[in-house]
Amino acid sequence: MLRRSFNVLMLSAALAVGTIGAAMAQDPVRIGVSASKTGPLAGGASGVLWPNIKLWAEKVNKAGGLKVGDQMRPIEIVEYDDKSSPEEAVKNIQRLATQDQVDLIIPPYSTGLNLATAPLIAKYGYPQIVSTGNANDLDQFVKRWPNTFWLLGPAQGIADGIVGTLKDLRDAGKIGNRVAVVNVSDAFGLEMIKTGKPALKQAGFDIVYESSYPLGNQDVAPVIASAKAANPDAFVAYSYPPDSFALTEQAQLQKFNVKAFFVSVGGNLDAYGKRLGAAANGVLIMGGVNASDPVFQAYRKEHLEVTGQEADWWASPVAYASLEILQQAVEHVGSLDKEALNKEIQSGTFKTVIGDVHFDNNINNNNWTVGQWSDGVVHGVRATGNLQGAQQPVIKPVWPSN
Amino acid sequence: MSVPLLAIDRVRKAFGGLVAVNDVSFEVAQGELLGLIGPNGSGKTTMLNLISGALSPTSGNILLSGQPIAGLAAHKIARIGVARTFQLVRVLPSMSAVENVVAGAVFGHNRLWGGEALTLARELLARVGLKGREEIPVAAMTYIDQKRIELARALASNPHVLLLDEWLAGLNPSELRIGMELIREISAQGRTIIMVEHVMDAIRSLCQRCVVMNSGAKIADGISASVLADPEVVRAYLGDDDDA
Amino acid sequence: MLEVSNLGVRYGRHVALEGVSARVSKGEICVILGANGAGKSSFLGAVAGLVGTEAGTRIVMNGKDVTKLDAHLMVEEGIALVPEGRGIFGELTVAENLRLGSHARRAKPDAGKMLDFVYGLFPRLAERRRQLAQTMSGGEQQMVAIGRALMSKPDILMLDEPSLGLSPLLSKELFKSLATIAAEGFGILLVEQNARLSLKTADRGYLIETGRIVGEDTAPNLLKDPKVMSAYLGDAAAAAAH
Amino acid sequence: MNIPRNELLAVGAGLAGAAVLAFLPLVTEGFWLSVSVNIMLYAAICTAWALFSGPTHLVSLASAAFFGVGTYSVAIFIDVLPFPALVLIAVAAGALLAILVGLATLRLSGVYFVIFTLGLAELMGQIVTWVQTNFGGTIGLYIFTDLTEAHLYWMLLALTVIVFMTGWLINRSRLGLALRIIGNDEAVARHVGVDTARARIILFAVSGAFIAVAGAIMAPRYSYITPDAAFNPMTSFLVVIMALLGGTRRLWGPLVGVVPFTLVMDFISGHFPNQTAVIVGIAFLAIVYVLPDGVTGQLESLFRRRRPTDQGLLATTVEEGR
Amino acid sequence: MLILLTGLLLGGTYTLIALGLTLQYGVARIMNLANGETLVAACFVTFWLYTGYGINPLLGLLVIGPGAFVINWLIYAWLMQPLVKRARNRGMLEVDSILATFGLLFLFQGLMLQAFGGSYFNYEFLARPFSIMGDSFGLNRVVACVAAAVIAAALYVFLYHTDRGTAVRAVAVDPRAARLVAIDVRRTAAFAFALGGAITACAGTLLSTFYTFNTSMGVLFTMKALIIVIMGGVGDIRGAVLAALVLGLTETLVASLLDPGLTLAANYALFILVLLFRPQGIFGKRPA
Repeated sequence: MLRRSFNVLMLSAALAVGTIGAAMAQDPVRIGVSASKTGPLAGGASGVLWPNIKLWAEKVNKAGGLKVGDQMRPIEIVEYDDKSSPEEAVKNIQRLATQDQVDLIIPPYSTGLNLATAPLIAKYGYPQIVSTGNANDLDQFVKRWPNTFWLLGPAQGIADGIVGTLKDLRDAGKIGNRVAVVNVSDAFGLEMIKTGKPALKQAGFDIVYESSYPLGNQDVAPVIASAKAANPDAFVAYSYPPDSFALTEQAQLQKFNVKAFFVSVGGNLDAYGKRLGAAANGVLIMGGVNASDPVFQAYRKEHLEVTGQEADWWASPVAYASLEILQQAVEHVGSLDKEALNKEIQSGTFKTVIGDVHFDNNINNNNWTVGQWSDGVVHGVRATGNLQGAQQPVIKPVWPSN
Repeated sequence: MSVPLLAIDRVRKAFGGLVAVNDVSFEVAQGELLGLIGPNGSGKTTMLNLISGALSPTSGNILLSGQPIAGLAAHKIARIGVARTFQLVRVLPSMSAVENVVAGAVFGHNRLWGGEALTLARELLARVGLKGREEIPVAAMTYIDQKRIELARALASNPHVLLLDEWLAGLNPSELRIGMELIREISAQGRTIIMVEHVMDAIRSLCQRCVVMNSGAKIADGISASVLADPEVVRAYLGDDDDA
Repeated sequence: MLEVSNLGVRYGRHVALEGVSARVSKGEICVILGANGAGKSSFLGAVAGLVGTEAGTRIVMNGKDVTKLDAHLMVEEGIALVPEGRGIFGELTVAENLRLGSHARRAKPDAGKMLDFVYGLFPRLAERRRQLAQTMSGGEQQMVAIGRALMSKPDILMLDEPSLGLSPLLSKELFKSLATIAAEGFGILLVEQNARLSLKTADRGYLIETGRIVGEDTAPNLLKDPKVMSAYLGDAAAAAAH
Repeated sequence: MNIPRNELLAVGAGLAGAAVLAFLPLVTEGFWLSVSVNIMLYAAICTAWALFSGPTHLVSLASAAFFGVGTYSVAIFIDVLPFPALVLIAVAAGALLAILVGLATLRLSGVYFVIFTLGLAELMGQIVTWVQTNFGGTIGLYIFTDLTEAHLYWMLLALTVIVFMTGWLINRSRLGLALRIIGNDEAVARHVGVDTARARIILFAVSGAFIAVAGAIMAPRYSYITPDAAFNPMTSFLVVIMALLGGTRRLWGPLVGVVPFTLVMDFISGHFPNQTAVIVGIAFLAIVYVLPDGVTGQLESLFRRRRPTDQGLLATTVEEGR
Repeated sequence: MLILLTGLLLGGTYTLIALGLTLQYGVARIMNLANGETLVAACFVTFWLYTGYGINPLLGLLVIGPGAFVINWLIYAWLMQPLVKRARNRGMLEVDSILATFGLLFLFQGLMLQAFGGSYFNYEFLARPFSIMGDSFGLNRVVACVAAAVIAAALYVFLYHTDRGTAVRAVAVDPRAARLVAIDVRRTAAFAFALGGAITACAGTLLSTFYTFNTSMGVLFTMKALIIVIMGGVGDIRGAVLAALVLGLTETLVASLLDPGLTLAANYALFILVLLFRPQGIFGKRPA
């Protein structure tokens, strides 16, 4: 399986190179992207953002193009690498807006770069649908930049999701009161722990172990050992991909068995389930999807076919949804008028792979916050707002011995 | 005799196990031109490095006009009034002749600045025979001219003591004559000079007195002519004469 | 065996050697005398391939022109140099230093024999073979340096100021060893400031002044030559001695 | 002291040039303004960097540390103090850090100094992270101001002018002479009475303070400050590369490197977004092999027809004074 | 005990990361900033061999090591030799090599990006618990640590007990004197550079069995390696091993007893202390 997907990946990479610059039909809609291809953020962007842009562009063009008014116009993606640096990102947006004069802009990956580019994107009036960034102060941002839309909702909801799930499990008498919580010490990890910790306390949990570790650190044996020594019932990690993998592997190795085991970014990757196999069963992750929704299933299939890469179980569909919203907004408005598009996105409702989306005050308040692995699939077990399809969380079985 | 200008008192310098300067003492009077000689590796240059502050002694004292200077940083000693030249000539290659000399005037004992420093530098260049070549980059100058620059730079700081480290080495016979004349003139103007030298004829004709070192120790100190005839000094230079 | 003709060396504008010609034969000890800065070390460096030579220089070793060869290839031609300051590998042991000496291809077959010869010559080295070279005394380090050069089984052993920093007694022992080495058939070319001692051991000598050879004679004749004394102590001293 | 005519002319021309450049934001608001902000930013930082590294031949990779300190000076106090006061804080913080580092690294030379300074930026980033984790509660700090790109551009232009003026004044001062001597031969410098340690530290402080100010000015552009972004080691590397490309033997040398480098990099990332790294890598290797002395070095040797003897950074940092 | 063993395992990992660089920098005098990229490239190749063709990473070493050796030899011969030739002193070579290998860093990164994209990769290999004195550790980590020990020991034997190895050390100690004992310094430097590259690549192979990696991660490894090499004393493999173990232990101690958030800070603090008080490295002798 791995081998196949890997070869597909290689093949598609080769194809991608070949198709760049392939002549498009007349008068395309030019859509600019500036996001990370190199630097520390490239890992995330290449997993979540770039493949979905590729998938979406290909799908739209295959269907004859983007419907603008009564015309079907092909889309052309103009892409730049921001090298994970704010200066580059700002410059790229300027280039897209004033040199390339693109019709639409797909904003960068990560909260930081979205905020750094927001003033400029606002200046030029493009809608900025942020699918890969969030924070607690979204209201403030929206006031500043009414053209920004926040698909992931406030950080609060995401951070608290796991607290709610643990509370449910405890109230059902399935787990005890003791929680170990760790976080990666970067902007994301801190934002999460800042809201997550009080929420845990308020819910009456005992925090028996608490710690942070540096970004990029994969040598987390001491973290797991200390957490294990505190003998918790649940383990919560606000983590990033490399450390999500490392924490899980160490927990397995050290037979750190808890009834609820939660990792954040990284746990949603398909590779996570592949790598762990049966051991993943019962692991709780940040975010989630409605895995039984046929729309989502079709999307996953297409994603693999077109990009050679598996979609993940949280961020990919959200990123794709942001593009669908952009597309539908154009179709609804019937023109590329930015002002009109912003208005439409503010008020309209859009059918996407993550279900129907509409923004309240530019913020999407219906989000999956917790998912759980089960036989190679993630099922959403908790959501904010009124998302349907959540399953009941279960207690994590002990790690299988191997 | 009053307090000597420079007094070296049982100075010792050891590099690990190797004793490069072994409890050497001597004194230099105001206005004297002292030769410091000895075969290769006898510790002469180390001695100069100790006086100028490039090295700090393991033990012993160095007094300049009664003020202890042993172990001070080189730039402090330079400001107190010790200037030197280097064994392998060291000019400031990217700077012009006059700038090289200004360097000595600005930072050394003299602490001049601006026009004053410039005037002095030009004067000294003229004195060492480089009049009219003030603006030439020193990298383009001949060996002897670079040596002149170095001398002028040392003089520009108006030092109490001038240390010349094999300043005459590598000069051809005619250059040598000019060089010796220059040293003689500077000495005649009352400057106190210690010169480390291998050119014995120069020592003989310039220095009334000289100190001889061998294997880190002082082996002779006195009137040049008699010191150079001392069998022990001859042996130090030429090796053992007999098989005894 | 070694023939150098019209050798010239410059460092930038400074002419260190000009038109120097010299030769060394098998089993002979030849000494180069001269004051500091006369160009003696440059001469050895040029022959060893460490210092670049001017056009016109010709160095012939055993009938083969080796003028522009790199230093490591000079060793293969049978020229070994013990540089001033000895150039031993201080952070390596005595045995390692000696073993490196036989790194040359020409030395490999007889490495064992040469090692026995070196240990026979300097029994101290055999006792201290495991010691780091930099922790030894000056005289012992000189033995390491000479031993290492011998290990390459050279036809000509060149030494730059071997007695520098050694006590008179040690210097004498050193020259005795050199005589032994020469007796084994190695040619020896040395630069030495201890003129009397070296001339007593040597067969022949050259006198260098400011980059040129100003005299060549047998050792006993040079020993009596006032030019030698004047080279070191000045003309007046030489005059006074006579 | 009288100022040579040609230098006065150069200063005049520089000021006139700066005055002309000040009108740029009135002509373009868009992409070229952004590019100009970047050029101006690196012009200021690289020149400030070369103030220290040029004469001392010590390659400092601490630019990111100073830049980050400046950025954080703004980020921490933006809500309580007016922007000009923040710039002053950045000056103080940058200088203070430079003095501490300068004192600590007096004995280091060559590659040890390089690596120390590289580690410094990382260490600062880690410390800030840790402090914020344990005492601040968040890592990201928001900076919302009404400063537009044009404002940033003007501030950076002013900073660049000030850096140049400072460099020029230093060159005309005792300190400047001392530095030239140190750059030529540190042992000689000591022996003519130059307090090399003091000169080195003062210069490092001046250079560090300027870089910190650049960081402070750029902070509003980031909107959201995190240690990774503020202490990004890439900043340090880019500074070294551009400055070396231009050459560090003239005050205007780095500028000669910054402008073409920024434009070429921009061209590459604009036209080969997917191959940027490969092309940058090859371009870089080409620079190292073709322009060993940087552009200015190349120009000068063209004029002089002979190679200067003190070329090559770090060339004189071998052991001395034994 | 757990802390000690975890620290040792981590130290073993760090040893792997640093050994190659200490050869490249210590002997060939090339400060290779692309060291981390070499390592990451080996991770990718291992991944490709394992997931694509089912070649066990330990067997993969047999392909990757020699392959990296050849590639690094060519890099040295084509790209570094011209710099060595034109450098008039060690300082110049240092700056030139920093700049040139910085270019290489981008080039390698770009090539990997073309081939593999920017996402995170990992795979499962020997991710089984392995019990040492009652505590369990990842077998992959244990294997890597043992491999590190084997490589370090082999390197030690080579450097200290063979003629060729002694010649390599001789070049590191004194390149000028090395020429006098018929050592071809250029060839030996090329050999050391290539060997260093091969060891770095082996490190990548072993690390890929338990690290998640992506194209942009090389710099992290380079930084670690630099710190260890400088701490241990340039070119001194015993120093490098000791420094790596010290670093591993310190990090684990700090993480376990103090605060995992401080591990990296402790790292740099330790490094800076060593630089300030023993700039010549743990075993290094002060230049006389």
